[in-house]
Amino acid sequence: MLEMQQEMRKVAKELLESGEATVVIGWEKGALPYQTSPVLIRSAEETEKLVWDEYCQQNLSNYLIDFVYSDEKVAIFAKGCDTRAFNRLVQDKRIKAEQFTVIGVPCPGMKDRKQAAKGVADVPLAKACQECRYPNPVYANRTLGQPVTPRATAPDYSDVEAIEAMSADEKAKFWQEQYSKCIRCYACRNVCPACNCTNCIFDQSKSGWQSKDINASENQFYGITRAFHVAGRCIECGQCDMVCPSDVPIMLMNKKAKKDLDQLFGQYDAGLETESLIPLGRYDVNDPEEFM
Amino acid sequence: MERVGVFVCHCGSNIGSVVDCAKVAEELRNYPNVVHSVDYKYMCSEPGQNLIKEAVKEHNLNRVVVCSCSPRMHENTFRACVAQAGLNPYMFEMANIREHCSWVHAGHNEEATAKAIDLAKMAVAKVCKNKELKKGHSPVTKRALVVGGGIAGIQAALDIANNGYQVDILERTPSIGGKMAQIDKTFPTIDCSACILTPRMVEASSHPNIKLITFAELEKVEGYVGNFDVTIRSKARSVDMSKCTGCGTCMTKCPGKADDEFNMNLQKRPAIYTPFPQAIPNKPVIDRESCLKFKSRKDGKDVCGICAKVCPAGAIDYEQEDEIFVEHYGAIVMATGYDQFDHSVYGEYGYGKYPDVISGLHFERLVNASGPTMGHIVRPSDHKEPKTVVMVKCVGSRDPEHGKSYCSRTCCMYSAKQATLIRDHCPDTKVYIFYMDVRTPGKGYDEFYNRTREEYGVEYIRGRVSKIYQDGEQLIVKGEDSLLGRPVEILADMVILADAMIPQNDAAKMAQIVGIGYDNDGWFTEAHAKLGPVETHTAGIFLAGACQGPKDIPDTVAQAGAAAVKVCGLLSKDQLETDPCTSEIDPALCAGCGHCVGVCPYKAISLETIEERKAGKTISRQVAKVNASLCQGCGACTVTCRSSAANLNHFTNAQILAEVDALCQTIL
Amino acid sequence: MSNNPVEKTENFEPKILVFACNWCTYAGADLAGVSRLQYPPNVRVLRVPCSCRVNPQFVVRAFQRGIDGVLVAGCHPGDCHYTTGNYYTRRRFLLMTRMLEYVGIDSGRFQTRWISGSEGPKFQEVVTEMTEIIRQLGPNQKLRDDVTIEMQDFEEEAVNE
Amino acid sequence: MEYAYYPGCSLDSTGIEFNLSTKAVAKAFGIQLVEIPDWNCCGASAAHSTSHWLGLSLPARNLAIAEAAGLDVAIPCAACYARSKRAEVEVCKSEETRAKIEEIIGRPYKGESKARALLDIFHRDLGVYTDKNALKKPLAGLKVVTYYGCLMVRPVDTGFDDPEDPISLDEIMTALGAEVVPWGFKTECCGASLTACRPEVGFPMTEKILDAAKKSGADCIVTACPMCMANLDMRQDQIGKAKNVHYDLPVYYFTELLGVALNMNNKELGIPRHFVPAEALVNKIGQAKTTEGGEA
Repeated sequence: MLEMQQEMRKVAKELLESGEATVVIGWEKGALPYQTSPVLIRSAEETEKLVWDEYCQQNLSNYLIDFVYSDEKVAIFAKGCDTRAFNRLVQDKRIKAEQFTVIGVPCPGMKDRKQAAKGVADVPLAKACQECRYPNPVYANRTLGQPVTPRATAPDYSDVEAIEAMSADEKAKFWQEQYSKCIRCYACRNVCPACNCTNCIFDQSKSGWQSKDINASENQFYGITRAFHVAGRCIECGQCDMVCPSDVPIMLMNKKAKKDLDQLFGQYDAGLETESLIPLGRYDVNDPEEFM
Repeated sequence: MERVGVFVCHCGSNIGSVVDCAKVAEELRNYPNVVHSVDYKYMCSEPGQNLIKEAVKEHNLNRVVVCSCSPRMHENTFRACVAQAGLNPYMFEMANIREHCSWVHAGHNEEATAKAIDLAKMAVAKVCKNKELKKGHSPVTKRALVVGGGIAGIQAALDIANNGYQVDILERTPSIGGKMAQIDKTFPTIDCSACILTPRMVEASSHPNIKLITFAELEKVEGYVGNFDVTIRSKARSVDMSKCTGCGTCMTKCPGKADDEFNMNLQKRPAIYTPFPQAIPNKPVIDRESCLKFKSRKDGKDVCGICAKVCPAGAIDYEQEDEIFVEHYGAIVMATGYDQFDHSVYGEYGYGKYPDVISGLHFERLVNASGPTMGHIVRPSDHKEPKTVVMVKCVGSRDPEHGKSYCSRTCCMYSAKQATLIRDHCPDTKVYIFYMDVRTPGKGYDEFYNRTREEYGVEYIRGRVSKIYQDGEQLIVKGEDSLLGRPVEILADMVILADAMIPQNDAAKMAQIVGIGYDNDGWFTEAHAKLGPVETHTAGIFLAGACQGPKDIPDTVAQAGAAAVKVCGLLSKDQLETDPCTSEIDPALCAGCGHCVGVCPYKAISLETIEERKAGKTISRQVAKVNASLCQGCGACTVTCRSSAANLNHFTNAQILAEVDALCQTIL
Repeated sequence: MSNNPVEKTENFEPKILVFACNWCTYAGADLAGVSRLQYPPNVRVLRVPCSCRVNPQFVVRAFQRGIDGVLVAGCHPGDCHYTTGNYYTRRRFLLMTRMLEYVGIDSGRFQTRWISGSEGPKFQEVVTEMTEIIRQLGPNQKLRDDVTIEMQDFEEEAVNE
Repeated sequence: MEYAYYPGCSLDSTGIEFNLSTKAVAKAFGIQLVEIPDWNCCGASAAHSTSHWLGLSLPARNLAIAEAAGLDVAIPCAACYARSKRAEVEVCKSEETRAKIEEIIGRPYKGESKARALLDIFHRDLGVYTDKNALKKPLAGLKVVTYYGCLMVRPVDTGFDDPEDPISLDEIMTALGAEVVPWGFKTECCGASLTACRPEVGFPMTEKILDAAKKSGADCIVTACPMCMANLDMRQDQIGKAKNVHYDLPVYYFTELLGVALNMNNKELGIPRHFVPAEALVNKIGQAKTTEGGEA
């Protein structure tokens, strides 16, 4: 990883010195060993701040939205999931691909910083990284290093299936318990590359969709709605799980939607390209028929 | 401040005998925002309507709810009434307490009354969120497009043109004429098809109001009723139409050979060709697939060029390219016709591998005096006159297993016609017809069928053919005579299969381009099976002829005339009224993701650039915008829109949520 | 409140919300009326132009507010007045039905059906059957904003109003 | 490859050559055929026309025994195949049918053991036509018409090949080096038992097939059905004599010709047992044209 880190610093330096970029988005070390945070580098000297370690899980692509109306020339380091997020934003017309320089970084998988924070000795990879099928950039202007072998070849739905196997009452209890913990801080939404609306309905106080009440019912309305909104659009980066302060298993909802959509309408991995229509934005006259 | 008036109708005893209308009125009187609530015997009667008008004045109502029958019945009645009372007609809602309540819950008076109260409360909750809406207007382009230049298209165009409107005929082949030009004789009168068609073709080509666009494809249809923008691809003819005199020298000298589609591939035609001698326009095109010059160009060579050398007018232009242009129309008539079912799916008929097992359309060309055999009925395999001919009906029709479930309507008659033609041409030839039923509803049709049997001595056998196989030079046709209940075996020289009529193979794609519906078989869907047979669900687009379903020539011509009348009715207006219950997108909420653009069936949503102030700068960004004239108000976009920027007038999120909440409030 | 105001009772009569498209199912329900086809008075029809207007969020909202069952009904695929609306409905609710069951809504409480304008008897049949299913299931407890499902180790943390 | 083997009644009697040749070539191809212990009649012809449930239960019992052993069933006879497949299809189609049949036969049958026509097994599972090297004596110069009969590929839900123009036997024969002559009688009915009980109906049916085969110019007829064999082979002389025609059309089971191509002994395959002398034709194979055929 150190080798890659050197390479990244070198590339960033070149970009800034040549004027090809005026700002480079990457990761820097935080206060604690398991903390690595996004950083904007604007000068060659600062490139020494750039790090590439096992905690670079943050998805950087969302930061590009802030540069859409800027004159700055932005270069961004991007793992597999960052590039899928990048495509997500392009497909949703939130950014234009040609405006940014994407430097792809094959990703060996990032560790679970929540586990690390708990002081676990042998910190495992984050769940999303364990299940990652696209660790290599799917879009990039240039890619550093050598491609890595995907850690999974097929989605792992064992956790979803465990829930599915429960009785209706058990499911209801499980989710009520989970969503009772939710404090509706909206961190999951803010970090999500698929939640990129300029005006989220949960910020529209007069929309009538939802009250400000925080209870299991309202929180679940939020949870189900969000899962539905990102259904077929989720790029499976797992950031939502990672930022949730209440440990609500958010990906468990998103994965359920993906499992069903794939099963019903054919496999579709979001963010691999930007041309196709999302599963819920198209139809096939021969879709499964259960409603006769 | 919402001031709602509620009016509960007894509908005589229709509602009143089950629902306690007085109780409904009373309950509603105490419901929020309701300032006036009464029940009355007949709300739709004149005194009933006056009751509403007076109450609006007296109680200063700004919203009205009528609890009575289905809005599909009387919504317009009460909207007009409310408008007369001085309110916007959309400040009105109906609760259906008859069809959905009293009529279906007879004897359950208590429950029905409770349900009526719920329905009334939902209507009140909704009406409080109603907004004043106004109908819009859009202009009309006084010109029509007819897609397809067969008899349906020609007839529709002539009728429109004769009413004084401009009309273009778009035809994909080099000539107008369609399937009717391929047919030899027409039933039941046995008059020559070409003799009655060609005068119409000439009339269409010389009519001052008609423009022919042949050898061209429909690429794209945008816009809406009264204002269609149609993108047309005029395919490269490789012949300059303005120079060509139609002398035909090129065709006689051309060394290229291709299957002659017009003659069902029974012979070859040159690569530069007109489909048939009476073609209109009578100017050839080069079929680049079989032209030696164009073929050699693919190999980097450039040979032949004979047509250019012999053309006295210098009209040959090898460098011509497809031309794409956009035309504007107020209405479109789809007259794209049909295709013939391919009987090669039938193993029992030999999977299409026996040369002397032919289709009905093949036979038309065989028997036609200008066809490949000069009208001599001979077998394709050895050009001998057949002594025994077997005809099989319902090939692909009425057979959901291998073909289509529907009846193709024309086969009974054309088989009878072809049988009489065989008997006329070859009096010694025996003709057998296997049939399931004989269907001859039409003027003079059954009489014709009877003559076929009685005067022409054609033998009808009721039963299916189970097997056809080659036996030396002949064909053995095995079947069952289900009337006599015994197997039949006929040694035949030729078999004619009455193949079903099926939609053009690209009908579904065509329907999607113009934005109309099509059924499971691929026929275009009319707006209403009985009361809207030439309209489609898309305003301004009409149907003529077999593209809507199997049809014979008289029905096709009648339908073409009907479609033309609808077009003229539309073009005669200067402005069209538009329904205000359309979608609207709030640009402040819209993120411009464009997912709604894809789901709109009317292409009513487009992305447009707006300017905004953001962080002290003027920025431009894209947002979705609905063209209210195009939008038909389905609401697909509202659910696709995650940020609720898209909303449907009169069925807004707030209105529906209010109804849901009002209903649920009464739980517990 | 952490107690359940809703208990299964002997005489429980469910309340069922039907989202009906204007062109097919609403007309089918009208036809049921005109034909005097009797069905349980438990259903309330809410008219929408097309089944594709029904936002799944409306369904969740209804369950939140205590509805016992929701039916979304529209034209048969291929018959949509707006040509394609119900194809989107089908996709959305194929997914949503599964999602709702995933969060514990009993199977059968939420249904989507195609009922054409000529299918008055089918409307009768569908709502009768659905009413029966939900009678058996009892009052809806899931997702409700006024009910907390009793949980063993969770009484303390239940946050409800 | 291991299958349960259901010979049925004819393979011990009129169709003994089919049995002999099947066992011989199966062994040569490494196919293990385990005869179903205590097998019973498949019920063909009679059972299903008297009782629907008897018609399904008789073959279901055989399948059930095979299922217990975890094997699919190889069935040479077309009639046995058709009845057994029908039982399997009906059991798979309806839970109710399955329950009732299980009750009747007194043992479980889930429809997991599949009824397979021997012809289908040789065509699909074995893929003989891909392994040209296995052929010691290709059938070069032999002109055959393939005759499937009416039951093997019909009706559509029990058939394994095109019901109007089946090709499995054609492909096997082509692979063996024979020339398959096209004709229209692949799936015509031979008259079956009508040749015995109503000869005035049955004989003309067999006669037509023989006439057509003769007219086609083929040297012989290849079949996969013992009933068809009986009619075409056993009745040939009688039919010919009645109209003073000497057909001289040997009829072979496809397994016999497979054996010939593997250069097996005629006797081992049962070829000398035919009514229409069948040895001479196969003995001619390979004599003049071995080299040519070998290269093909």
